[in-house]
Amino acid sequence: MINGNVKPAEKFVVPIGPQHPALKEPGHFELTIDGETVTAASARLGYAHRGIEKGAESRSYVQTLYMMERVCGICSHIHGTAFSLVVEKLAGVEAPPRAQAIRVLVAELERIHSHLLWVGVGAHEAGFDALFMYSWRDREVVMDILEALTGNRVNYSANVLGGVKCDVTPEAAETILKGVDFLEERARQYLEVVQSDAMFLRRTRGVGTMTREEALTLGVVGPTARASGVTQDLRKDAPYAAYPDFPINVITETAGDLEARFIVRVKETIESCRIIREVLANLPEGELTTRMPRRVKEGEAIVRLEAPRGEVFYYVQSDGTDTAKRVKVRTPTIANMASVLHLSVGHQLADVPMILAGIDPCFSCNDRSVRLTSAHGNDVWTWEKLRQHGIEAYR
Amino acid sequence: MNFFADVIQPILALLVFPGGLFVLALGLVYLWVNRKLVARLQNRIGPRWFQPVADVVRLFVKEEIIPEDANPALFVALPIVGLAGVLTASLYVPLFGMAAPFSYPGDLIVTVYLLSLLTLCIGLAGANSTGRFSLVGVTRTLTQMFSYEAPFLLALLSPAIIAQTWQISEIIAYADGRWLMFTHPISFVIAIIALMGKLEMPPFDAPEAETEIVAGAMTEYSGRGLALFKLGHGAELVIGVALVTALFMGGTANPLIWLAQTAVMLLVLSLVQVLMARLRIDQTVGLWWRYGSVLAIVQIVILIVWERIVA
Amino acid sequence: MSTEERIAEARARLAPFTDAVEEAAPDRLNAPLPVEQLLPAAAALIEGQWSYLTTITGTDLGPEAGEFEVLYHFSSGALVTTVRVRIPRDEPAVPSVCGLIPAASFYERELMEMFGIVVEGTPNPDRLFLPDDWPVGVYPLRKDFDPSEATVVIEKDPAND
Amino acid sequence: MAERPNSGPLQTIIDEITAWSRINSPWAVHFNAGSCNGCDIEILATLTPRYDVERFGIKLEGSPRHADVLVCTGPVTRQARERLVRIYEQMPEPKFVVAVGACALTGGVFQGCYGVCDGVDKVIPVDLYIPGCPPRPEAIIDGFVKLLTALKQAKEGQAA
Repeated sequence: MINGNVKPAEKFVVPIGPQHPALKEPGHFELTIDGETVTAASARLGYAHRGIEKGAESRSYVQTLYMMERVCGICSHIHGTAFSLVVEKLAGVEAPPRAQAIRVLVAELERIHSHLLWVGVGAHEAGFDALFMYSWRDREVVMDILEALTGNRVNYSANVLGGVKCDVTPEAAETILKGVDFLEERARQYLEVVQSDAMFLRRTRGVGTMTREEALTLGVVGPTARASGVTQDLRKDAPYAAYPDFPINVITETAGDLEARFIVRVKETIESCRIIREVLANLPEGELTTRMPRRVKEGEAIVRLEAPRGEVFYYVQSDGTDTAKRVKVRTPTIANMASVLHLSVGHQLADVPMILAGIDPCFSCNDRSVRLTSAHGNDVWTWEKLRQHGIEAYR
Repeated sequence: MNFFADVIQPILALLVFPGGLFVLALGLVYLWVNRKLVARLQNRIGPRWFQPVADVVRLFVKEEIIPEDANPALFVALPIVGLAGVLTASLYVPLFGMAAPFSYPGDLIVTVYLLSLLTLCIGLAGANSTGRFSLVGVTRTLTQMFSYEAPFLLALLSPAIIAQTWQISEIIAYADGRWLMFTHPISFVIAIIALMGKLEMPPFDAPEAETEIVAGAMTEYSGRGLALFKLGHGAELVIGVALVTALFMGGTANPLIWLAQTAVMLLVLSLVQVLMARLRIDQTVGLWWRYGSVLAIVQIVILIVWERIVA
Repeated sequence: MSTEERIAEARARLAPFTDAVEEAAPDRLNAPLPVEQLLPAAAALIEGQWSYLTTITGTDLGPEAGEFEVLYHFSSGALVTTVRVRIPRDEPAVPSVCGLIPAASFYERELMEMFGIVVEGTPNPDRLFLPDDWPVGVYPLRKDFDPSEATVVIEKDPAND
Repeated sequence: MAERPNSGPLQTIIDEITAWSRINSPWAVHFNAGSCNGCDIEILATLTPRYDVERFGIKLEGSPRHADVLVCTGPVTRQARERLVRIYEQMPEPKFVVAVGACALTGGVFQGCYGVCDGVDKVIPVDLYIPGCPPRPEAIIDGFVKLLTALKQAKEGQAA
């Protein structure tokens, strides 16, 4: 049994659960420590690795679009839009303006649904089940809107190569506006709860803090970066689809802790409501799709979109046939996790639970044990013991 | 010796009326009320009235798996001992508006420690089933137990000091209808919060934080053992609430008022449960030692000083 | 900083390493480089946090071409500068950029397990995505990968029926 | 369950009560075997106010020891396969497996990819299939109700 003090040059394995709703790639983390400071950190993923990129090389573009929407169930529209845009770029085709605007509309609705989901799961992880139940009850409103618009609550496949397949009728626009007003009012209430509830603040304020400097050097993306003051949002920096005509203002906070991330996400929900109203107000006329060649001429293209969790990167290489030669997808959670893991390097062992819990408050791991591999055999520390070790170290 | 009074009556009291079956049934009803209130406050419909009964019966008929590296005798015995402890505690607490079947000097202390016997059994059970999560659950259960035990006893001490006795019935007689709740406000509040800690209700449910350590000490339990622990938990809820109402709300004579009082107490417990996020274990310990104990001692000092001035 | 200015800035930063920087698309630059120039070019691009490494893409140009092409995508604002490095297929090796960009270790691990490209000096060579029972030496994203090599016979435990 | 020798009236009453309790409090444990989280968030949605499966006594438990029903999503990636079998074996009898979502049925859109075992029934016996990508919360609840009624008939068939 390792008594209190930790021997030098020990490898310290922190497994974090095989499954967890918000983190697409469940897996476990490994930290190497030297005395009290962490010298290296890495992770082992793969529980949800289905071999999508190889699958895409044996499927036609239309089939691959259908598969790409199932990379992640929570932001499936973004992956569908990204793949449609990249194939349209390859084929040198431009979707009509009405289709682009509807893509933005569904993307913002999905951002509201994803942020409300994350606020709920985050609260559930902190044991605040009332907020979980209330935010998921209100989320049903946006699910109904999405269902009315696209026919499905999750994985709505609104995209088709060359446009969209669902239209916004005036009545649909009416229900969307009514729903969005309700959501905005609820989001303002959650903003107030997240900033003032004393018990909740005990679990979020000052937890897993990341400075703007660290965020920039580590290449963190999405709301996690914006919560540390990095004004980086692809909808503004590299506008795609119809975002050039509907400019957004980037929401940032400066504190960079868990509370700031909650605030950024709820404020972004309010911002999305504003964009939806603007898109519905001046929805361009015109058809919904253009003709799309079955075979895409040879070439390569890159598209970067702003998913609810951060930047999604798509790279596709085509070779003139109707199947892609190479499809590369980089999801935002991988980037956030890879970069923030390095945040823990150089920190004290005692800070590790806070940093790892900080990057994504819904780290609900039911396999949270800590294996301390040292020179003479290894010993299993529970996560709690690691936390206790941290507390004693600071007492 | 009068056979009936000395043998039959105590057994009846222990097994049927104010003791065993009655407390278990009431425990299940109170568990249901608690779950229903929490669900309604979370805008949900919540379980049907017979849900806890169905849960417990189903657990009884389920296969019980005993992990090999756990000591089987201990694994099976602990739930029984825990439940037995709680049931004997029910003999000293005035339930259902009637005087407690047994009462002797010092039964207040015995009741409190019989109640914490169940928590100890849960702790031992978790340690015995050596899964990773049960070990974490055990450390949290026991650390939490040591943190709320002192303030809970201190809070119950203040009425005892005024009545200068450890006997519950004498304390009630001393109070004779006066609601000590108003004269001892601080210890009443601490008693309720400590009761929530004892029953591991949120915000003190770190020992079985479903998202962090699966089910804490109970992770390895299934079938009969789990059912007995659930029954024990229900009984503990009834006796805890009865104890606090008896001491602070003037031991009442008729059952209706008693049921009303306990219902109000359950509503308060559920409200606090819904409004609070779960506290990390080091925060709960900090909360208890920094605020809980100090406030309880302050209350007692005020009482003693007030006693000196008045007497 | 508009995209044109960013393109000029990117060209300036890459000037000492290569002059074959061509604009493949309005917001995309390609910079083919020999392997040795990779690290200095990467350092130049990310200097002063002007751009960040989005990801590393490995592509197999096919058994006939006998080469892999590794793409390092550096994004800054709307511009994506892709540094392209070609390496022979028989003993593919690339220097690790983890010294400059610590977060790149994930992308390099994926490169290693999917293509079998050796990344010298990467802090952690373990597998990232592939399952533990995946046969060694089988690289799924290579063009000549046939799935039958890797299938593990899924025996359903009769006791469970 | 084999016919017990003394299947007198007492026995049928006990069977009746056992069946009643099993039908009215089915506890579930959820395992994500490589799913894209679409089905997982729909399963979580069934707990929330609009659908609220707690009305039927269905509770999502953390530990497989406490659960009767294993709700499995995802096309069972090779990495998650061994873990799925372990969780299945940890559950006490009588246990049921519900496969939720097209991926859990046949591997869905990822069928044939190298990292996938094409469906839960390739690894553990499945009692109920809920199709859909993802199935709506109503479909999941309907699946549970079908499982429970099938359970009831199985009991009546035997007890009668």
